[in-house]
Amino acid sequence: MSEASDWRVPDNPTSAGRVLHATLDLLDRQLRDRNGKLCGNVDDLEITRDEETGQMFISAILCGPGVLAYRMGRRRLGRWLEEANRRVHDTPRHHEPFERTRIPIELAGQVGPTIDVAVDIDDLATHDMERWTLTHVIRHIPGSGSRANQ
Amino acid sequence: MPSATHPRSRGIGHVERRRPRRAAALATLTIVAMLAAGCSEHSVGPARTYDDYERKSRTSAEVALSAVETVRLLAETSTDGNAWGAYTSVSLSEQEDTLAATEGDFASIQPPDHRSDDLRATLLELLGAASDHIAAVRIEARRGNLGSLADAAVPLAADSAALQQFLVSIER
Amino acid sequence: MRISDLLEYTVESADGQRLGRISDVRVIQDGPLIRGVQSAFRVDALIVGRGGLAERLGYIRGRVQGPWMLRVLFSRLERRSQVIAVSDIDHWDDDARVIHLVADAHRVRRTLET
Amino acid sequence: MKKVLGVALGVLTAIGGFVDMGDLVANAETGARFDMNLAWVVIVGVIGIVVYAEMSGRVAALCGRPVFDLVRERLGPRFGMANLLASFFINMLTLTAEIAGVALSLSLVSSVNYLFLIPFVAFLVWLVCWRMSFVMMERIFGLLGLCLVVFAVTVWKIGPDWNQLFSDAAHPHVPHSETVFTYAYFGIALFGAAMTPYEVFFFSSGAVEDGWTRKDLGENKINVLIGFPLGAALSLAIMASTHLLLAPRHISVDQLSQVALPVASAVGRLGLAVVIIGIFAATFGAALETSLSAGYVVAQYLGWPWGKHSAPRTASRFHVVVMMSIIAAALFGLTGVDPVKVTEYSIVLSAAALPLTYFPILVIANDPRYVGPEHTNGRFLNAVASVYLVILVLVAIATIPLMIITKGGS
Repeated sequence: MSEASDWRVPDNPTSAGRVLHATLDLLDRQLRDRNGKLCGNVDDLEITRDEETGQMFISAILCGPGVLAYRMGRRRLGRWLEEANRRVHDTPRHHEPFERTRIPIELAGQVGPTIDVAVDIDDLATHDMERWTLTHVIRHIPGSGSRANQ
Repeated sequence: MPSATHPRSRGIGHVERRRPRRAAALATLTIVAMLAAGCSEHSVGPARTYDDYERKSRTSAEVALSAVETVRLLAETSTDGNAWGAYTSVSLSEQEDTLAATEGDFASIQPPDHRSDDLRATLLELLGAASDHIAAVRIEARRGNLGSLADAAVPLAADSAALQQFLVSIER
Repeated sequence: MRISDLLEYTVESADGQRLGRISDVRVIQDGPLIRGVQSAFRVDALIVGRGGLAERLGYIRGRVQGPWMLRVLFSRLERRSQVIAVSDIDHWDDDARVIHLVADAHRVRRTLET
Repeated sequence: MKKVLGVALGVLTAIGGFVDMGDLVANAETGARFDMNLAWVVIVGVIGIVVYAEMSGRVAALCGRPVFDLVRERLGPRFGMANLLASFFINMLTLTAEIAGVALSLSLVSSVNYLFLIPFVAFLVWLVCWRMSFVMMERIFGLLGLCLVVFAVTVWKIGPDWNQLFSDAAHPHVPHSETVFTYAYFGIALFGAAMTPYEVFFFSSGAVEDGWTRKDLGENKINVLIGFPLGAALSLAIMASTHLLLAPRHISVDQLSQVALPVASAVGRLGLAVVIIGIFAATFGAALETSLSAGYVVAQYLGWPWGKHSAPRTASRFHVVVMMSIIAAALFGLTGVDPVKVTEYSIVLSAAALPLTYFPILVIANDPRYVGPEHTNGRFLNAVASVYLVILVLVAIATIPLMIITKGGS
């Protein structure tokens, strides 16, 4: 195989779209909810494979307890954590049509140093512990509700 | 139709790479253990040879000399009215404790031979004298007699000279 | 499937030659983000081989230029990786976690200069 | 005019905030033990922190991402986690040392045993983290830290032969009574004290909290370029004071109170008062920075809401981590560990962990997608930063073996 004929797959794709590399541009990015609140990182990505055409798409951003453990090779621990969190906390408030550790990719906005997602932080599993520490610890300490003295 | 393939439907026993993790854990444990050993008081190992014992006695003498000289400087400073009571008495106690710890540590090292016995006797005598004299300064300071600390510290000059001479003698 | 699962697959050519593990995927973001339309983030190629670290740090296709020392180091590393078009995949062996390519698959060696 | 005042205030804060327990201990110890033979390390260290702090400030201003966020992004979750564990652990040691330092400085005016003061100090540190605004906290302790200028006054009062002093510092050698290993070990301690990683965690997170933008880049540069070197000059004054007054008397520094002794001796009662206020402010300020850093690194790695700009209610997990860290550090301090030893280990281990933190900063400061094509590092800056990266790696490799060989510098 000659070197020249190798170039059938252009390294610079012909389509006009933006080129992203999943590990560089998407994984581990900071997520912000629709109000600009920090709501976790991109812990993993869901890939959907079309068995007939062979095409693949990124279909969702995954984040929340257990997802990172799964990605780091702790498969069983990760699944257990996800399941446990689902059982303990799964009380959807707004009946959003998505799982609480799964943000459908179409809800993602511009990909930059942060990724904005059109969801409410309260609907994400990443926020469960935050709420727990708030109601069980922080709220009981005087001065938790106001801004620091200027 | 596109279909999401679920990881669960393909139960694959994959190989986890554990080796680096274990190495990292081991390294961490080592560091923590070393710190635990280091942060608790200066550990004194056994001395197997005379040279070893001599080195340990030098370290002890150096610490003692530092304590004696610190107390002399403190006494001088206080007498000149350059420090207040709390500072002086807290600092004196610290030096007294340091010297006591050094004395105790050194006394507990088993001398390996008869030559070491002489070294041990000489140094312990010096350390004992220094301890007594530092205690005298501390007592005076606690009584609030800051102005007379320099007088109380006079005997320490001899201790300092003796310790320096000791250090020179084992240098040879 | 999660991308962390995909990154555990190795790629083999039709004649059984092992090309390496998948270290990254290249994604084309084309078309508007419309609810229900999944083509927005299309996986267009697999990056195979040991260039993963260079990828993650951004030393790809000259995006991150400096410092010189790191660029030289990582572009060398990056050159050891290959780009494989998704369209060149023949079939997936999900039990052994191997992706088999079609017979006339064409691979591109990555270079920083292009 | 107001702008100038703001900049001046920033610089003064940077000077006062530069010195912490690690710098106090490391400089006083080496001055008494190695004379001025390790002064060059302080200079090398401060250039390093200037270079990397400027980069982290610029990145924070231009893309709003603090350092530990980038650590995970660039090193990946595994190395990121390793860095998190190492940094958090070292940060806890530093926090313990700072809290003990505050307690020790208070014991020198109250003659209460410092162990009794630790719970009180820990509570105070938490209270400030909980209630005081970021800017106010930085200003108060930074400006009070300027009291440490009294070390420079001390050196001037002693009236040394200046030519001799500078020539000693310019012609370093290993003293006869020391080995190459102890020399290197204390060199690393000084280096680690100057370049402690929590400084960039705090610096970059602070820049994000203060809402820095492109407009603040100039101020960032001035703060770092003027403030840090002057802070380092204070460190050198500490070193010179113990070199001039304690070394000739064969005094080695193993208590915090001894650091103040040259000042009392040369400047007198007022000097002693000023230096103790300075030590109090420097250690208290650093205790705040390290306890917040504990929260910053964990929250930024995991993507939690963080920061003390808004009410604690909006960043509850962050505040829980800060609180738990303070409690843990206080408990560790209460076990009676030697505060000076804890300080030594914290700065030496900091030196070992430096590359993990500084490497991602260097990469991001070169990435146009983060800082924009016109604000990536220049050639000269990159050359300097690369040299430092190599130094950091070498130091990291040498640290643990040296620690074992010298038995922790004894």
